[in-house]
Amino acid sequence: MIEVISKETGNKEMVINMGPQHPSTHGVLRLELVLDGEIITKVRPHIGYLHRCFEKYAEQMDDYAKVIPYTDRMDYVSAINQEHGYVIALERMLELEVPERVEYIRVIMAELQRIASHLLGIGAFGLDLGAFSPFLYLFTEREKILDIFEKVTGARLLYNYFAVAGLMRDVHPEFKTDTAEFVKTFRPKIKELNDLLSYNKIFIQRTANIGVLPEKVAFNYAASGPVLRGSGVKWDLRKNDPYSIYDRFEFDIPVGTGEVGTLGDCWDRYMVRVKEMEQSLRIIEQALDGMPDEGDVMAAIPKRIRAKEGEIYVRTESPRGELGYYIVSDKSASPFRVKARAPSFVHLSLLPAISRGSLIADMVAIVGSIDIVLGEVDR
Amino acid sequence: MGMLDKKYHDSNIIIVGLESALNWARKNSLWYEQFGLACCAIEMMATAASRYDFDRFGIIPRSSPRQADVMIVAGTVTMKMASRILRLYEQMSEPRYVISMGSCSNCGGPYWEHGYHVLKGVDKVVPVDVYVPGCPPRPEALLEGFLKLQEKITGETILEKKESEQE
Amino acid sequence: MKTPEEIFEYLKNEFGEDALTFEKGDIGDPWILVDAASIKSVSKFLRDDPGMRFNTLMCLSGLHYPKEEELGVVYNLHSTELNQTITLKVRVPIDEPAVPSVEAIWKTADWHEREAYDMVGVTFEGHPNHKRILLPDDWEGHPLRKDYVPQEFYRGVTTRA
Amino acid sequence: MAAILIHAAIPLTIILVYALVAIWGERKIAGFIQDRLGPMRVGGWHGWAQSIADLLKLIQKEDIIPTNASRFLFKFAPFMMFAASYAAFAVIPFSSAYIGSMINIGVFYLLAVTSILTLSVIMAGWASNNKWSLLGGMRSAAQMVSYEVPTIATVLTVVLVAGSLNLMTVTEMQAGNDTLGFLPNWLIFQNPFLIVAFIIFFISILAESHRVPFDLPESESELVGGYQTEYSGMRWAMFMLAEYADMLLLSLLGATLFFGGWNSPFGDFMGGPAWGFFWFMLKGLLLVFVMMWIRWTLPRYRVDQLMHICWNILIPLSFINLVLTALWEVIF
Repeated sequence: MIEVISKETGNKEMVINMGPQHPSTHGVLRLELVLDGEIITKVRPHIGYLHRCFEKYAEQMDDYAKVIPYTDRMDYVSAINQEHGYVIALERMLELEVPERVEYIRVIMAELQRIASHLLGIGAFGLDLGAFSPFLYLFTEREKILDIFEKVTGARLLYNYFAVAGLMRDVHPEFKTDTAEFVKTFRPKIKELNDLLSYNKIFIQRTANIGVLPEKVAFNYAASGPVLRGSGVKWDLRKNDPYSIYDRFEFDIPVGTGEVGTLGDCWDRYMVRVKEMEQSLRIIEQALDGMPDEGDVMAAIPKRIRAKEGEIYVRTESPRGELGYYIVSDKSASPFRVKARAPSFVHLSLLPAISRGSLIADMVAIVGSIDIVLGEVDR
Repeated sequence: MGMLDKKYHDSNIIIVGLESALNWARKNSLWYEQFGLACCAIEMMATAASRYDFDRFGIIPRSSPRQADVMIVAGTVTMKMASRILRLYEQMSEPRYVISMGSCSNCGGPYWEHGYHVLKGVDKVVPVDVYVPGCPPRPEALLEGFLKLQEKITGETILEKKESEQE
Repeated sequence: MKTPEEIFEYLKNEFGEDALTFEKGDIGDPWILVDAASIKSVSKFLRDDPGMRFNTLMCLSGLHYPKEEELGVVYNLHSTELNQTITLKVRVPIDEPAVPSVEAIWKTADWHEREAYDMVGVTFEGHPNHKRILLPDDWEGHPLRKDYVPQEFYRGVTTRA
Repeated sequence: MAAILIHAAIPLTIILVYALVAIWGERKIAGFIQDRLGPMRVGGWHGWAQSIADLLKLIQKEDIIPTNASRFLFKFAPFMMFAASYAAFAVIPFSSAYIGSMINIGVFYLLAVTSILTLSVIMAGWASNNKWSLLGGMRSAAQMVSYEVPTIATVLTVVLVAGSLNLMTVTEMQAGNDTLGFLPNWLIFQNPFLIVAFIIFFISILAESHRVPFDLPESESELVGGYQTEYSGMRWAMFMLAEYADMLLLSLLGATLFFGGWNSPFGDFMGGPAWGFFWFMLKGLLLVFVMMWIRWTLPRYRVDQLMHICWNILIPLSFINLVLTALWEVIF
């Protein structure tokens, strides 16, 4: 057993490894914890256990479009949003027009995916805190979204559905009714979730005042998405830097309020996700109303994309936060460099800053509340 | 396996009965090691969740490798992770089985060509019993993999050595 | 809100012509090429100046330019207060790839810089924990260099199919 | 000698049969709560043979003892844990015709013997030479020692009302059906403070038997497996068995102390020793069912909150309750 003497307290400290195989590290994250009793004095995250060479692959592909399947596999919980970011980056760089109908379908798919991703994130968070049943209820709801996706794209998890300036294929005729049906059945479930888990006394005691992330620290670490909003910052790229057709929809940005504890604690981050699901439903409803019934799903573009020299950084709001693609093109048919700015990567780096002095059980709660996907952290 | 081996080599009825009972127990209580690597882990969770329900077949997760019978390698195995997987396998108690879930752990999958940091097939470090193809495999496919593993266990004998071990 | 050109003019008044160059590709965003030695002071100015207020470092990427035999580091900055965006770029020769670390200015640079070191081999001076991040510590080479050849064995296990 | 063996065999049979049924039952209950089916295949009807298959498999598993473990303690701990809960069954009155040992200090003996559980958990955690196990063992020690206090205080409350430490006597005095004219004479209906006592008692036994929301010693999502992390095969099965036996033991104790033990709820109707056993097990299993229901519904407490609940809420409350009960007894 490795033991060190703490400089501050003089107690003997114990170094313990959490992961890469641990039930609540959400994959293959390894945390090196220095413990004084059960209190954590130091955390060192070690990543790279799922480094799958995405950026190398992006350079090696002989076509810009061939990168799309690999973006899926980055954040496998929200594959659609990853594709969305990448195709938008390419379209903005190449200044391509996207058909109206495509934009609407994309927004609907992306918001459905956001709900699915949050369902998994919230469920896994509950599971980390020992609430097993809510996890399975949420998974059942998620399956309904996957059914819609499966009917449209043919896949359950990794879709490869968006293409540059279009979609791989048109949606099926019942797409609208299926989605509307889902929206109708899902809304009451959010209330049920709040009754079962969000306002559960034990759940609140486990998450309130834990892992508080102040606004200033959040900006310094470039936090984004629900983690930043949990700290009370009204910042959502769909509103602040609109892409696609998000400026046409009416929706609110839910932020943390410190309702049950301190502003920016684990519960706030959790609740932001719950409220975001409602807003996504609103967007889906509006998009279903506005979606044209007829129209092309592919713009007339050359089969093989050849870009000029230049570079661009485009960011979109993925369920986990700001997903940025920094693409550098030379005159060849493949990208010169693609860097994916993954929100999970950034959020994981702020873990040591917010978890010092907490207990092991809190550590689990904090990791769950920032909702990381290791595929995206390691890429 | 000394005396027993010689004495009852010709399919004694008691031994056969005992053997099939033990095989029946082993195949019906496959507890899997609860660890996921990548995308396939999400499908593994979906298989354990309410719609597909692993528990129907008596398959439940255990978080400690000591109590697990089968390791599902669900996802891409990287060079950094390979040694950990080997160690987890070594920590499991016999009899143990390995299901390789998804193309990545079968052969490297989409990361086969330029994946400098991806192990091209988990069978390079641990012996695999069942390969489940797909990227990621559907939950039904994983269940099928388990049924195949059950078939394999049914054919096992405790007294005679496995064909693969006879050399 | 300022455009990149205005930001460049603003910076030029402060740091002079030598350290900064304004560049733009045929397509996409423009960027400011900054002298490696002054990147830290430029960053600090950009963060603290009332007209700039770049409080977040959105992204930091490492690049390899095989033709020029240079390595590059790109900083994508955003100011949430003034809603403006700018890209900085630093280029250093490949045999002496030292860039001052901006970890003290934006904490998020910590991991990004480690990744840039890991992937293309830029070394960051003054970084508190200058180690590989994604790849194991004993890995050979920097994979995102264009001339990278993967090692055949890693700890006795083949990396080939 | 034969009498001793029979006396030993009866509780053992009950425990083993109960454990097989309860483990299967828990999976079915979990399935029901979670909108799924639970075991369906093994043995045909609703997977009734699932636990048998699990047991047979666990017998076949390799028995791993880590190299650096303290071998004797590591091997001994599971058996000691089971022995502790098994021994306590001696004073449980299963029916009017059967009790293992009719000693006059039954309650005292039961509480003393179950304290050994704590020791075996620490032994297992320490001997494994694994940090997670050690943390689990330490948590468990703190938890069980703390929750012993409110348990004992509430049991004392009942003893105060009943006036006997012998569980058989306590049960016998709850016979009949004339509280308020229609309710059975169970102790829980005798006195309002005993309802409070039961609630405290139930919370404490949840903690004593490591059930959610107090399952910190083996909490999967934090400590992997707690003190059980390094155990495999039969030794681990012994832990499981001991845990389920402990659950039953404490539930049966609760049934004896508060719900009339083997007394029928309908007075003499469906009375007699055989029905007595039926009623007793039914009451005990109902409490076990509630424990399972709670397990699949609630999240888990944190270790300091657990201690807070015990020392700042349950212990003062249970002692105040004890005093108030004493006053009630004096006045009425």
